[in-house]
Amino acid sequence: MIELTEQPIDVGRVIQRVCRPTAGAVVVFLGVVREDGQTAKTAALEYECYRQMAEAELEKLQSEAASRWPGVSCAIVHRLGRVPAGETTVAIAVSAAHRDDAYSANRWLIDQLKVRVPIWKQEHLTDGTSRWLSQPPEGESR
Amino acid sequence: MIELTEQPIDVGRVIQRVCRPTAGAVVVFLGVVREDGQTAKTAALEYECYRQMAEAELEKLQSEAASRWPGVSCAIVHRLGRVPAGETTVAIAVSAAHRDDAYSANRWLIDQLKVRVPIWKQEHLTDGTSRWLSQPPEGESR
Amino acid sequence: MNVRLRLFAVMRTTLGRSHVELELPDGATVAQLRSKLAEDYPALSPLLPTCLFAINGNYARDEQTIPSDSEVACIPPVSGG
Amino acid sequence: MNVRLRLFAVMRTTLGRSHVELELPDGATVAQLRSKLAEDYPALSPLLPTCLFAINGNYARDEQTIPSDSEVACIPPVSGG
Repeated sequence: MIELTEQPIDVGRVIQRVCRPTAGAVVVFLGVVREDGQTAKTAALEYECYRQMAEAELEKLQSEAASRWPGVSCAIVHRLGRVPAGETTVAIAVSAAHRDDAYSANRWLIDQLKVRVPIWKQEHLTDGTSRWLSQPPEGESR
Repeated sequence: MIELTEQPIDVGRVIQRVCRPTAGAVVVFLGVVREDGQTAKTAALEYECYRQMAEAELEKLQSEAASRWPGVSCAIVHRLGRVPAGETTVAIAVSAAHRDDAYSANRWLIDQLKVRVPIWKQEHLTDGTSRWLSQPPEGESR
Repeated sequence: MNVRLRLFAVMRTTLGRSHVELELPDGATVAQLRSKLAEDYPALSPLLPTCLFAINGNYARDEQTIPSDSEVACIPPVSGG
Repeated sequence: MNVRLRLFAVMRTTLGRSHVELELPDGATVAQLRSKLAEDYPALSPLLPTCLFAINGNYARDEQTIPSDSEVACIPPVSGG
């Protein structure tokens, strides 16, 4: 399951999509809009994407994860448009027989998403200003 | 939030408990009853615990996680009694400013839970037999 | 002293009881408790090497002494999660 | 050939347009497209060193040639998640 949506993300539904009789472990990652801009507080993030390419890259991530960790199932839903502080921007659910694979594949998917998938966010601050964000240096990343 | 419950686990509620304005990342682990016993299929797992001590050990895990990864919040809910195949046995949610801490603390919590917290499971197979499980060797673990 | 030992999981079902009473010298250690348990309940003996013990809800080492009136529990290998 | 280049995010808002048309020699490479874009739209020039380009939805290297009638996009540093 790959989805780019303007609607709030239903995390329960994302988890449901990776349920399998063989799954003993599910790991879920949620990105959430934090309230801490550098100067003023963050009011919202606004996401735009190059839709066909973003969908294709997400499909590639899903297949690559399935080859690297045989037996895992994954679901990735990314929010688009304006996302207010406190709401979920991305949900990645991975199920596997054992937890090692579920954690590893989940972490790999969000790391790859953040460097490969053509999605961009603009930060809107409570003081009315806005700026485009690019990925912060390693270790600073959300 | 620490909870030992005979009722099905409401994952949305567990996630809700770690939401903070400073949280940019939430990682959730779910343990699920797999259908693959060694000979027959698993019909259910049945959990028992030494309740006062299990609660105390879970509280310790929560405090230790908060010292090792300052700023993380965590919630741990473990199911007790008979849990049918496909249902969730344990849910651990961890929120943090950044994803590194959320993944690390989450993984640490489930690993510690599985070796320290006095909870035991008995596997009931579809052929009517039962056996007590202990933790499988490293690498085999769910 | 008389110690009331709580049993769980495989220890409980092996004996069909959720606790046993053991008569130990005052100031006995966990190691002495372990030996006495094996002696009084031979059915538990093969399971004991992998068991831990807890005193008042905290894991206790073999050399630790058992205060009178404490809650003592036998903890077979845990399998939560 | 005429190339219609899609712009996103900071590139789009800097220029106030979601695409530009560029006139390039047939068989031009991504590197040539990059130079031409900087030349025609100096406002984008400081942003270009960190941009990638995609041809028909796949990331393309600088030496790759651009087939005519392909969909070409400028991809500034992504920030999804």
